[in-house]
Amino acid sequence: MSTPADAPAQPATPDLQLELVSNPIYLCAVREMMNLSARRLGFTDAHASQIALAVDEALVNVMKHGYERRLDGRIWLRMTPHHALGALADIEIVIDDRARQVDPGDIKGRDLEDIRPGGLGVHIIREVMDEVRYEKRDGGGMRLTMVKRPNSTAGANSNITPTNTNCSLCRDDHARP
Amino acid sequence: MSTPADAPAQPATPDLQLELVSNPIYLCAVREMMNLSARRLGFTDAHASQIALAVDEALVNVMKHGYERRLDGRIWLRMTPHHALGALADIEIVIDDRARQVDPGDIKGRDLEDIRPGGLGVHIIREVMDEVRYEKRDGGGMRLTMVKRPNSTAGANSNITPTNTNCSLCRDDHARP
Amino acid sequence: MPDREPLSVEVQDRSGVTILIPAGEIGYHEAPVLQTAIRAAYDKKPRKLVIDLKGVAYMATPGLATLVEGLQISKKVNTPLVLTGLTERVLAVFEIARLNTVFRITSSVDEAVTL
Amino acid sequence: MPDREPLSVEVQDRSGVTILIPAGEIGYHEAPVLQTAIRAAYDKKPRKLVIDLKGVAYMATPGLATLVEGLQISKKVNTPLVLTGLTERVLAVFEIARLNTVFRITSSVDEAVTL
Ligand SMILES: Nc1ncnc2c1ncn2[C@@H]1O[C@H](COP(=O)(O)OP(=O)(O)O)[C@@H](O)[C@H]1O
Ligand SMILES: Nc1ncnc2c1ncn2[C@@H]1O[C@H](COP(=O)(O)OP(=O)(O)O)[C@@H](O)[C@H]1O
Repeated sequence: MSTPADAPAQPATPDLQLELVSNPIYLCAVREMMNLSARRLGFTDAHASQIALAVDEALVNVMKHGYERRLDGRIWLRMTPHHALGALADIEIVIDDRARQVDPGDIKGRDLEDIRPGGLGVHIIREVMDEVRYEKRDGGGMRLTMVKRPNSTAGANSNITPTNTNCSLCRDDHARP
Repeated sequence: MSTPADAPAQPATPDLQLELVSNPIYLCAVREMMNLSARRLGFTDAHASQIALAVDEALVNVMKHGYERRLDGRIWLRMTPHHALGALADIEIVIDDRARQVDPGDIKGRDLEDIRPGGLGVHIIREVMDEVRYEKRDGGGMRLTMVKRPNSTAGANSNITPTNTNCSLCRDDHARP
Repeated sequence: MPDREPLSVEVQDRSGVTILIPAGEIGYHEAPVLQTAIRAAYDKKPRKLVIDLKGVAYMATPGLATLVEGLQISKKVNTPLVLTGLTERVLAVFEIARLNTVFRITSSVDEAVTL
Repeated sequence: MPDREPLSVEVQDRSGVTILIPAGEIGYHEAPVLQTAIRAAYDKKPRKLVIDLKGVAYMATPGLATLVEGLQISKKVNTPLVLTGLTERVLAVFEIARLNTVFRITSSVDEAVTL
């Protein structure tokens, strides 16, 4: 299982690969799976919640915008933790669909000043994850790749209220009652 | 998506298909995914807990006995709900591995009278699920197929204590604090 | 087996002030239950609407969108909307969306009712 | 980032009686933490060992196996082992395994300590 240091980097096999139907009844199951997996990998409870939130928002977008609320689309989610020097280096999450292709530049939230329902999911994803990349898949459909590192400060400083330099999503409370 | 009544029965595509590495750190994530999925499909909290328990025990057995505690084996889990007349008829869960093949007849728990650690997982699985079938896969490895129905009484009558005709795993409390 | 609601919303009344107390997670699948409860509450023309989020362990943007819609109704019918009971993690989601300054948020239900 | 224990076990002492209070889920991954706690407790030769399971929301057979091992030690060193705080769902797993009559199980910690 160890690779010589000079070997070409092999893409690691994901620890979890999930194919799910585009039915929102499964969203809570998947976000909780991500939450608990991230915790057991060594993320703080706060970071694990952020990862679960980003995955949830991304899946909702595929269901709403990609499959336009059809309940029979398929979504693929892959989760790969990377380790370096025996410690967790990051977690990579890839979400693929076979839905409508859109220009990655068109995937953006609303102006935050323009208060109205919606247009917030992409902001959240970009805020809480360290890397976020949308792309068109060769065979059709979209791919979203997200990376989160255990020492991440993404989502940690909200520039919203000057008095609040630490976003509470990053504090380590136990959100579940 | 509707099928004419006289069409040959097609095996339904699973709603969830998970491939996971044989690492016990993911067990809690997977059992919670199963628990929440089953609840959202309409199972009672008690039945959903039983389903999660059976999946957990089955995965542990694959990790312990199938892959003999190796952390790099692969396990496949498929979950298919079946509906009839617009209502949930059952949930089918299939767990595949590419591990050691054993004779299905050899997969059995210890005599319950012979009190010692271990030998209980298969009893639990058989007790809480309505159908349980082990088989050798053609290409190698084992397959476990489990079925649970929403009106299930499996696990509901423990013949242990004469005064206790209703197993508490079937009462609908909320176990999570 | 009838489908259970994926979110429960308790409704209380305190001398004309309606208090909604959702319990559970509020994502895309659950938000419509809250939306229905908010609309039904406004239909009864309360003096004020308080939403107590103490029992909400998880909030994603569909929940925020539902609350923003509530705020829009609140302005249209001139009935104050006050939020309370936000856990740190729920508040964080408001902060990222810059909605923490848009809503009236109090630290207690009493304050929300009387203010 | 050091790995956190997947289960926490609080240890209390009441005049020679050791009380273990595990909190979390006890499956295959978590059971070794309880096993270590039980063995460490017996090593200190208490008058009695009480395991309060009130904080255990989930118990699978690796947890049962660990408790059965505890019972075996208990008999070997002649130190009573008493379980308490079992939720209905945890009790159910004992029942299926027919272990509910094998262990001494009380409905309160006080009873477990004094009996
Ligand atoms: N998976 C996706 N496929 C296609 N378009 C998407 C996808 N995700 C996001 N978008 C686009 O980005 C926009 C912003 O998304 P978001 O911030 O989540 O807000 P909302 O979903 O409320 O519109 C969407 O309106 C949509 O046009
Ligand atoms: N997936 C599996 N692959 C191979 N053998 C298995 C598998 N599951 C169960 N077994 C066999 O069945 C026996 C009983 O399993 P179980 O009741 O879970 O108790 P335990 O795991 O404590 O031995 C095991 O000891 C093993 O021999």
